[in-house]
Amino acid sequence: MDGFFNDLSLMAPAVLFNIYFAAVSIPLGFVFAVFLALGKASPNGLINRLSRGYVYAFRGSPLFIQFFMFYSLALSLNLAFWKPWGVSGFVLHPLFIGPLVLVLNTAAYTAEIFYGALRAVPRGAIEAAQAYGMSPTQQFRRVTWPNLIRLAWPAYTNEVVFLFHATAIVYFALPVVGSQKDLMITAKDLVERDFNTYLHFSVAALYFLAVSLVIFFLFGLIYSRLMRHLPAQPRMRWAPKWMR
Amino acid sequence: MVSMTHAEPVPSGPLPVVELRDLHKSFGALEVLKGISFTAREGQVISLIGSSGSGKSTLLRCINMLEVPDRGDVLIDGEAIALTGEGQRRRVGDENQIRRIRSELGMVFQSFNLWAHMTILENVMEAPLIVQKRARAEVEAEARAMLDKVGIGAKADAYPAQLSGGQQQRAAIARALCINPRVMLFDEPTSALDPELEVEVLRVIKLLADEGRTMVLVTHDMEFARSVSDQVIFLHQGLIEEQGTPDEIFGATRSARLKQFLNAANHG
Amino acid sequence: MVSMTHAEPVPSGPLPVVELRDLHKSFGALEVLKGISFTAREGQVISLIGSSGSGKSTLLRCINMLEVPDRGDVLIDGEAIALTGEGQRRRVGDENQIRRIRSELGMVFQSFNLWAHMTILENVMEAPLIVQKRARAEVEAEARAMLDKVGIGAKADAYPAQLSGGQQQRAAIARALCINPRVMLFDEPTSALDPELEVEVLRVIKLLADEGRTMVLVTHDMEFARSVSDQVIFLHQGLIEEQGTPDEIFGATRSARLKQFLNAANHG
Amino acid sequence: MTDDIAFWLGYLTNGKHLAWYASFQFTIFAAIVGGAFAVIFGLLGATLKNSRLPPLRLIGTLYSSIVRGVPDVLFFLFFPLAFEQTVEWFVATQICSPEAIAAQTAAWPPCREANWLLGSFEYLMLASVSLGLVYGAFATNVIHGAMRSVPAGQLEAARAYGMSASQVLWRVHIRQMWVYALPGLSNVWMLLVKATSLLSLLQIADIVLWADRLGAPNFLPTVGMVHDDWRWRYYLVLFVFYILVTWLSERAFDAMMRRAGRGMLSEAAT
Amino acid sequence: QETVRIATEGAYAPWNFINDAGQPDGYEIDLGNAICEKAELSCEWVVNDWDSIIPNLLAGNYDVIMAGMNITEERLETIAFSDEYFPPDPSRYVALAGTTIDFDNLSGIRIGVQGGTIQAGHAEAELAANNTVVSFTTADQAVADLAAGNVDVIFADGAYVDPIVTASSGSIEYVGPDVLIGEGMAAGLRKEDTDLKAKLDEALAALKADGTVDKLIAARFEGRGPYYAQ
Ligand SMILES: Nc1ncnc2c1ncn2[C@@H]1O[C@H](COP(=O)(O)OP(=O)(O)OP(=O)(O)O)[C@@H](O)[C@H]1O
Ligand SMILES: Nc1ncnc2c1ncn2[C@@H]1O[C@H](COP(=O)(O)OP(=O)(O)OP(=O)(O)O)[C@@H](O)[C@H]1O
Ligand SMILES: [Mg+2]
Ligand SMILES: [Mg+2]
Repeated sequence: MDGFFNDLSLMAPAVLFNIYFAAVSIPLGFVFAVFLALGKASPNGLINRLSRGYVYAFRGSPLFIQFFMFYSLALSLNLAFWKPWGVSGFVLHPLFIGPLVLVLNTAAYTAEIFYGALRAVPRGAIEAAQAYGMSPTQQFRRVTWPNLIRLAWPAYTNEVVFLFHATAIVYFALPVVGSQKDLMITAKDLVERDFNTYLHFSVAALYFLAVSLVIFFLFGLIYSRLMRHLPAQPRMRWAPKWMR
Repeated sequence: MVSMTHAEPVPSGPLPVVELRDLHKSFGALEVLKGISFTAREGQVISLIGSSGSGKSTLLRCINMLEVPDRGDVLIDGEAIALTGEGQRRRVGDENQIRRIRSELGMVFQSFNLWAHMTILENVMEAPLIVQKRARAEVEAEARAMLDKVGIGAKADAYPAQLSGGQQQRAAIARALCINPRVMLFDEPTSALDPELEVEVLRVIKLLADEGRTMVLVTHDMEFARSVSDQVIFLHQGLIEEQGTPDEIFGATRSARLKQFLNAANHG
Repeated sequence: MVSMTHAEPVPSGPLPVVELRDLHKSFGALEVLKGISFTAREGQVISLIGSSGSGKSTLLRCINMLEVPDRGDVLIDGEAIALTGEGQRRRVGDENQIRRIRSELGMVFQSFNLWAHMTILENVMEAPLIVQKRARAEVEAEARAMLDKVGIGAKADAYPAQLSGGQQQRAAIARALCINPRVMLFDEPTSALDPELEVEVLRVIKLLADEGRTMVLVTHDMEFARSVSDQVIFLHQGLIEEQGTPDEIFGATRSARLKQFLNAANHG
Repeated sequence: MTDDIAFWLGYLTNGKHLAWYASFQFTIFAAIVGGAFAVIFGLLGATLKNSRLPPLRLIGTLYSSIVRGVPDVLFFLFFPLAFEQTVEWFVATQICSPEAIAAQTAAWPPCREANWLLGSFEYLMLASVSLGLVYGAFATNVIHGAMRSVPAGQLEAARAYGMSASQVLWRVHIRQMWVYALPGLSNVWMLLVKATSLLSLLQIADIVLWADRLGAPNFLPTVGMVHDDWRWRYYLVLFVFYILVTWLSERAFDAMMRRAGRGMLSEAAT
Repeated sequence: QETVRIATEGAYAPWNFINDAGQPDGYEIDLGNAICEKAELSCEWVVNDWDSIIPNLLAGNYDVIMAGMNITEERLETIAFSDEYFPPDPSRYVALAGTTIDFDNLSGIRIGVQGGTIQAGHAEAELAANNTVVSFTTADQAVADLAAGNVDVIFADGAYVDPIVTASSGSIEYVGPDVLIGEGMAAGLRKEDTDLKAKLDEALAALKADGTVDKLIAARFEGRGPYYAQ
C-alpha cells in the first residue's frame, strides 16, 4: 500500500508532461485539421490532392516512426536553419518538437473526422442558407460549421483521448532533458529498479485512465451543450475509428 | 420599381415579378426541363402540378438558382439574373446580385430545412440579421409577430426537433416571410404531413394568398391548387403541357395526359 | 398418424393438425393474448384478421414457438409441444422435439427474412440440407421445381437483394414449401407489396389452398380472406371475438366490433 | 558512375543491411500473429459480452473498456514482463527452496532456478500476444456491435426452420456478422499494424532498431563506412513502408468486404 | 561446456558495435571471446539497449555485461564486477570547433550525455543546477546532436571520443578539463554468480599476463596501452 501511494506521488509530476503535450497539441491540431478538412473537400485540384496525400500519409504510418523521422530531420536542418535563426535549442527541445509532431499527426486524424462530418452536414440546411442569400463565408460560419462540429464531436472526443494516450511514446523517441520525464519513462525506470511490474504500470495506467475519464467528462459536457437542440441525444460512445 | 432591362412591352395589369424565359435544365444525360416560360405577376398565385419526376422541384429551384439552368433566363422584378458559362458549366455571374435577389425570394422547402442547431426564433431571425443586416430589436419584434401569425408563437424558443411536422412547416413559412420577400416559393408544402397538419398549413398559405402575396407553389393537392391559385401550370416531360385558370384546368380538360393525371390524382 | 397424448375424442372429419389450447401471452405488463383456442384440420385454410396490435402476429409466432406462450398449449399433429417453467419464464422443454416440429411448419414472414448471404436456391435448400439432412441432389431438384412452381425459376442464382418484393415473397414461400411442411404459416403475406405484386403472391397462395395444404394466415385483405379461407377468426383485444366460415363472418355480421372493423377495412 | 552504383549496391547489401531487411519478418510476424490473436480475443470478448451470465458479461465489458482506456504502449510493455513474472512466480512456489530464496540478491526472480529465460522468439511471441490482447479489446467492441447488427428476422427465420442454436450461430449469425464487422476490423488492423513499430521497445531487433543502427553517424573506418547522421533517410523508408502496408491492407479489406458482402451489399457492389 | 550469455550494447565503438556484416564486433567482443576460450565456456552474445542492460541482467536474461561499463559504487550496490579490463580513463568534453566555454563557472550550456552512464551521473549531480543536461539513449545519438549543434558539448569517455575527434579533422575538438570519474571498465555480473566471477577473473588474469589484453587494446584503441604488461 505504501508503494502504491509512493508511486502516486512520484508520478503526479510526470503526468503533467503528458497533459502538457496533449494540451498544447489539441488546440493547434484542431485548427490545422479544419484547414485540412476544407482542403480535402476543396474543388481545387492541387489543394485537394495535397490535403488528401497529407492525411493519408500521416494516418497510414506509425506516430513512433514519425517522431524519429521528424527529430532527425529537424536535427539535420539545425546548422542550416535553426542555428542561424537562434532557435536551435528551442526547435529540438522535446517540449517543442514533441507537440509539433503530435499536432502534425492528430491534425490528420482529426481532419478525417471533420471531413466525414462535413460530408454528412444535411444538404438542405446549406441550401436553405443559400436560398436566403448568405455568402459562402456566412454559410460556413452560421450553418455548415455548427452542424459539422456537432456531428464530429463524439469521434473527436475519442481522438483527443487517443492523442493523450499517444503522448506515452514521446520520450521513447526523443531525448530526455534534465529530469523532465513523463509517466511512461517514470514507470519504466521504477520497474527497472525493483521489478514490481504490476504496481508501477498499474499506477501509470490508473493515471491514464483517470485523465481519459476527465476528458470524456469535459467533452461530454460540451457535447450535451452542443446537442441541447435535440430532445434525445445520440449517445457518446467510446469507439475510436482510427488511432496512430 | 421595374427596371427596363428587357425590351418586352410592359403589359397592362399588375407588374411581372417572376419571369422565366425558355428554361432548359439537364442532369447528365437526363433532360428535365425542355424550355419553360411563364410569368408570375404581382399578387398572383401560381401552382405547378405534374406527376412525380416531371421537374416541378427543379423548376422551382431554378427560380432562385439553387439549380442553374443550362439555357434560358430568370428575371426577378424585371431584372435578369446574371449567368456566365454555357450548358452544364453555367454558373451564377454576380455573387452580390444573386444574394440580393435571393433575399427577395422566400423559399419554403418540402422538408422544411430548418437549421436544427438554432431555436425557431433564431431560425426566423437569422437571414434578416445576417443577410439583410437589420437591427436585432426590430427583427425580433417582427419575427415574434410572424410566429404568432402562423400560430406557433409559443414555440419561439423550442428547437426544430421538438416540433411536430406541421409546426416545423409553419416555422419554415415564418422564416421565409420574415425576410419580407417579393415572392414566396413553396415546394410541396404539405406532402410530408398527415391530413390534420395539412389543413393547418394550407390555412396559413391561404391567408398569405388572401393578403395578395405573389407565390409560386408546387403541390400534389388538386383541391388546394384549385382553391388558391390564379394560374395552374401542368408540367409533363419537361414542358408546360397545359396552363390556365383553375376553372380551365380542372373544368373542361383539354389534353388526354392531364385528364389521365387528374384521374390518378383523385384516386391517390 | 395422430398420437393419443390427449384425451379428447377424435372428432369425425379430417384430423386436427394445429391445435391451440387457451394460449396466453404477455409482454411485460401488456397482455396480448388472453386465452385463445382453435383447431386447424388437415387441408383447412384459417385466416386471422383483426386490427393492428390485436395480437395476430404474436399468435402465429406462438404456433412455432418463436414466442413461448405464458400459459396454454400448442399441439401439432396431436403432439403437445413440451414447455417448462411458468409465466414469462416459460421455455421450450425439449430442443430436439421443437426442432423436429418446426421443420414441419413452414413459416413465411411478413418481411420475408430471406437469408441475405445466400442465393435464392441456397435459401430454399438450406433447411432440407441442414435440418432434415436430405441428399443434396434430391433437394436441389426439388428446390428448382418449387421455384419454377412459384414462377421465379430463372432467379435461382440471384441474391435476395437483387429481387423485387414480390419475387422475394415468392422465394420465401418456396423456401417454406421445400421442407414439405404439414402446415404453412403466413404473416401478412402481401402487406408490404404494391397491388400488382400482391396479385402475384395471392395467386400462389390460392394455388396452395387448392392443393389442399393446411394453412394459417394473417391477412389484412378481406377480399382474399373471404375467397381462400375455410375458417376466418377475428381477434380483438387478445380474444377471439368472432369465428366462422367466410360467409358467416362477412355475411350477416354478428358483433358491433367486427362490423366496425370491416367498415374501416373497406376504406383503408 | 557505374562505380558509384556498384558501391551503393554493395553498401546496401552488406550484412548490416541484410539484417535490416531480414528484420521485416519480425514486423510481419507480429502483425499477422497479433492480428490472429486479436480476432480470437475479439470473438471471445464479444461472446463474453453477449453471455447470459452477468459475471461473464462483466468480465467482457471490463476487458474491453480497461484495455482501451490505457495507451497501447503501456500494455505492450507491461504484458510480456508481467506474464514472465507470473509464470516465474508460479514456478518459484513449486521449486524454490527457502535457502535459494535467501541466497537471491536481486529483486526478481525469487530464486535462480525459477528464472525463465526468454529468447527473441519468445519475446516476439509475447509481443504478438500483447498486441492481440490490446487490439482484441477493440475487436471485441466491433464484433459485439456487429453481432447485434444482424437483423433479428434473419435469425428468427433460421429458428423457424428448425435449426439448432449452433447452426443458427454458425450458418447465419456469424456469416452475416462479418459484413458489419469488417469495416471496424479493418480499422483495428490498421492500428495493430502501426503498433508493430513498437517492437524495439521489447529488445526485439526489429526494423526500427536496425534503422537506428544503420542511420547512426559513424566516424571510425574500422567500424564501417564513415557517414553523418542518416537516420531520417532510414526512417523515411519505414514511413513509406507503413503507408504501403496501409494501402495494401485497404485493398485486401475491400476485396474481403466484397466477398463477405455478396448478396448483402448489392447496391454498393454494383 | 557451460553456456554463458554476454550482453553488449553494440553502439559504443570501439568497445562494441555492429559491424558491416551485422555482427557484434569490437574490443569487448574480441576480449570476451578470448576469455571464454580460456575459461572453456561457450559464449553467446546478446545485444541489449543500454538503459535496460542492468535490469535485464538481474532478471536473468543473460549472465554477463560487457558493454563499456565503468565500475562505480552505485552499480556495485546492485551487481558485481569482474576485474577491470580497461583502465580508468578520464572523461572528456568535446564541442564543435570554435566553441568557447568558460569551464570555471560552467552555466547556461547544453550538455549531451548518454543516459545511465557515469558521465550522465556526474553531469546530473554537479552541472544540472546551472546547465541543461540532455540524455540520449545512445552515445551515437549524442554525437549526432553535437555535430548538428543541438548541444553545446558532449561529455563522454575519453577513449570513446578520441577517434571521433581525430576523424572529424578539426571540426570537433576537446574543450575544458579532463574529469576522472571512472574506476575502470569491467564485466558486470549478478552478485550471487561468484563461481562465474572467479572463472572470468582467472581467465582475465591469464590473458593480462600473456599480453593478449594489451594486444587487443592496441588493436582497437590507437596509441593506448600497454596497461597490463608485467
Ligand atoms: N441533383 C440531381 N441530379 C440528378 N438528377 C436529378 C437531380 N435532381 C433531380 N433529378 C432528376 O430530375 C428529375 C426531376 O426531378 P424533380 O425533383 O424536379 O421532380 P418533381 O417533379 O419535383 O418530382 P416529385 O413530385 O417526385 O418531387 C427526376 O428524374 C430526378 O431524378
Ligand atoms: N417482442 C415484443 N415485446 C413487447 N411487445 C410486443 C412484442 N411483440 C409484440 N408486442 C406488442 O404486442 C401487441 C400485439 O402485437 P402483434 O405484432 O401480435 O400485433 P398484430 O396483430 O400482428 O398487429 P399488426 O397488424 O400491426 O402486425 C402490440 O401491442 C405490440 O406492440
Ligand atoms: Mg419534387
Ligand atoms: Mg403483425
